[in-house]
Amino acid sequence: MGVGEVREAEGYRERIARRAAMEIEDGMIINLGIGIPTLVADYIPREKRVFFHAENGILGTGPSPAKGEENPMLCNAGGFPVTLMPGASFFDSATAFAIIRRGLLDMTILGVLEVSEKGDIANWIVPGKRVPGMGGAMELAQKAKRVMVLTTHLDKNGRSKVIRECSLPLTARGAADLIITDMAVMEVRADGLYLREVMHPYTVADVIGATEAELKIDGEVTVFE
Amino acid sequence: MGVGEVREAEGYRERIARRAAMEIEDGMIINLGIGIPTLVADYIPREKRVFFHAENGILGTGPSPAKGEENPMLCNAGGFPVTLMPGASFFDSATAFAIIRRGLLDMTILGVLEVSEKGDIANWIVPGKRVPGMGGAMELAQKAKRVMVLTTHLDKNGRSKVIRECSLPLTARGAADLIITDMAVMEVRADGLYLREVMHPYTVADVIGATEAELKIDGEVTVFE
Amino acid sequence: MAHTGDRFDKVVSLEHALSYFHSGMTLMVGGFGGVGNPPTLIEGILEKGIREITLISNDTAFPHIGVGRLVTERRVKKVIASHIGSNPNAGAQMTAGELEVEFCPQGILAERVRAGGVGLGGILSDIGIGTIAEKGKTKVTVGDKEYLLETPLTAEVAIVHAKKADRFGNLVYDTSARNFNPLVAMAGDITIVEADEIVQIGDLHPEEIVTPGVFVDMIVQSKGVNWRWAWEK
Amino acid sequence: MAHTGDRFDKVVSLEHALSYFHSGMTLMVGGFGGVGNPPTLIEGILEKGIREITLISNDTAFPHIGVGRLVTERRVKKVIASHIGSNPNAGAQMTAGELEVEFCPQGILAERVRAGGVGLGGILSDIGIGTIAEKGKTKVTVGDKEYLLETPLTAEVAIVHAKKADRFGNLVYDTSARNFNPLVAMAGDITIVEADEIVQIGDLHPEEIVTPGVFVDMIVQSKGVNWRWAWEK
Repeated sequence: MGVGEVREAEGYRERIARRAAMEIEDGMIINLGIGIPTLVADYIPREKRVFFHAENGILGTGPSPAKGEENPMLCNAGGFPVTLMPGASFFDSATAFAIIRRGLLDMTILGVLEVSEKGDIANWIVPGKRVPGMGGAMELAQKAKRVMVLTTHLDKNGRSKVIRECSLPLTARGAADLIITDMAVMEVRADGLYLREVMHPYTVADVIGATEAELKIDGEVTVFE
Repeated sequence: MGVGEVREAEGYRERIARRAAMEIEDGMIINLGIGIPTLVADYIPREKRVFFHAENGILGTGPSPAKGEENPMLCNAGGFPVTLMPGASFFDSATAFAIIRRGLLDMTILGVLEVSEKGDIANWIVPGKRVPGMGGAMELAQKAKRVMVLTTHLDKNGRSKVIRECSLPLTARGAADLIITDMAVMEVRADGLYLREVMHPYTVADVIGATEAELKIDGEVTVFE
Repeated sequence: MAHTGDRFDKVVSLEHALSYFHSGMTLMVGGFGGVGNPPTLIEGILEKGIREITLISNDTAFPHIGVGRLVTERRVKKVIASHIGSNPNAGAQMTAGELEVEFCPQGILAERVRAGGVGLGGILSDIGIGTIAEKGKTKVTVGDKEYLLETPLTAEVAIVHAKKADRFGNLVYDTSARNFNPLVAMAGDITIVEADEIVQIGDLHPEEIVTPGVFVDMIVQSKGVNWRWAWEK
Repeated sequence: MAHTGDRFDKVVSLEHALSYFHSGMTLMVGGFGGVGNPPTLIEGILEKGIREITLISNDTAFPHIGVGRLVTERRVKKVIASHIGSNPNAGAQMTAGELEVEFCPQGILAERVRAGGVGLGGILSDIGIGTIAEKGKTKVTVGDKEYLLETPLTAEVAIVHAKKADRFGNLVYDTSARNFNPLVAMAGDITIVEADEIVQIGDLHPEEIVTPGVFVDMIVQSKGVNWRWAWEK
């Protein structure tokens, strides 16, 4: 199946992942969260060599194994079997988070429940409803050199997830650097949230209309096909 | 050379070590300090299987290697080449001291500058004169299940090293359990220091006369040949 | 450390190992999403009817996998974990007030277990500063920066899953089943290892050993994983 | 972490590595009694004329061995160590007021280096309570017990000696030359490895790697130990 065909079949999750992959540079150490972030790995061009970090103690995870060739002990942090790249290493959970806290992750790619125009992230608790726990998200959001948030622009009830102030308990303050949704690409800067790109077929007006946060514009807003 | 001959040639250091070895039980995990404590290993009967712990990251050191067969990287904490026993393991210095602080050493055998009747130990600094540093002695003295002190009874100037109150800065308070010198074997109990054995040819009166600390006697004082 | 007889042969029967478990105990378990949870010991806990457990574990796995089974069968009264999302029974029991949950950021949980295991009195961290994770924690200022004081964790019994153990208790793990296991192995007042393979002393290379046997009190032979993984169809 | 070009080939010349060293720097060195001190990098520091070093190291080795040479040649203005007894030059310089020495119990020094390397704000310990080692340290009470607050250590440059490094920087050590090296490897703002053998990525088994390469910035080829050991006649 060629690239064109992939795009034909592409849903919004895949498009977000494809756009996110463009942010990845050769040589990066990256942690991928569960959900849309996991899909990013499929869109990284072969010439960009990256090491994926899994918080359960692997540096250098590779693609999923062929069916029947799984080692049930060799899984990513989401619990799914993985393979290894050359140069991979195993270590305990304390070292996995030493790498994070020491600031050695070039990028972490996370899903969220809410993200604010200041870069505040909420993704671990909906009081009284869902309380999955923070897992490693606090460390990842607080300590990675670059935090990329991938999310649908709206929640199931049609409300903006990109907002002025988070209403849910925070995972980390001022953590997000770039937000990629099914409608737009937005950059968190010191003076506010900037709209950089809109996802085809949405217009700038569509995105501004769907966003509770204040969106600033500085220069051209391009369209991502 | 038979055992009798060894004893013929035996100096006070060897006799202290030989007496100390009698305290060692099968299965123990033991750390040996530099000096007389190092000699103890030579006197442990073969049927008593022990694991020696070295604070530079070895559990299970064995005897010295034959000349010419040393691995300069494989040394004990004193810097001398060692061999390994079956079941030995390597680890970093943090884990070496985790074992100590977690209380997993059954015994540590230390030299001292002074030891008090309360079990206070001073062995790392003579202010203004010698300041070698504490190395691992604070952790060892404070955390081993049993602390055995091996020392000459008197210092070079003929003054007692077993005293009421240490005059030198302490390594650890109330740490010593058993003190073995060239003159006596003494036990630190909650209510004071007890003379248990005298080393041949010394008498109880000799030992009491040479000891600044108060020596209590409870039952028979035996003679160690 | 429990004295279980011969230091040079710590292999015991499952029954003997289970004699150290009791209802109301604190139990620490190595593993992450079920991977590295010791299946045979968990089965034994269920069969022996141990209840009212205070569980320290990275997560509550899945409903029918690993440590998740203890939650599903209501053997746990409190859990200290970083994540319970993959086991809906944990969330439901928590919401119903039947399960007390103390959340801890994952890397801090790892360091708290390690701190207990290596005999530290606590650690200082800035993780969770400015969030509700601060709640109830002492703040300590070092230089001009504020940190949260995180307390060490130990447990009456710690259970781990190793790939291989020699009879002294030296351990190696299986790929990413290492995770919390080497930390948990240090943090038990009694540490019990379930090993897929038990070998003689001297069979493991000194450089390959991850957990020195001095931390281990007992070893039981694993009967292998007795659940289907979530990814298996 | 310094960006030194290709993350997948961190091997550099000794000259390039030395360009990150300067007089007045903080330098952390792995090793214990000289064992595990990186000989080629130490030789390079001497040849380059680096002075006024603040040295963090378990000990000052021996006068003509390893890191001891930096002290003997008066390149060190301050040392944080657990022991200087095997290097009489260190003691003499200290007594003469030419060398500042901060003593730290060995296991606490290891934990302080680790705390710096793993990004903690400090650790609490009861080691040295009731001794002069308390001096100048903040006390923190946890529960009903008092602990000393021990601060993390990092350095501008950390140097370690490995047995093997792959070009990503994954490391294995040689027997007891491991000692402080894996801790020091984490604690450098720049970490430079001297390796006896440099291998290709993929040549080290994932289970045997002690230090993941992500902590390493540069690798230089060792020229081997250039001193006689104290035990050699």
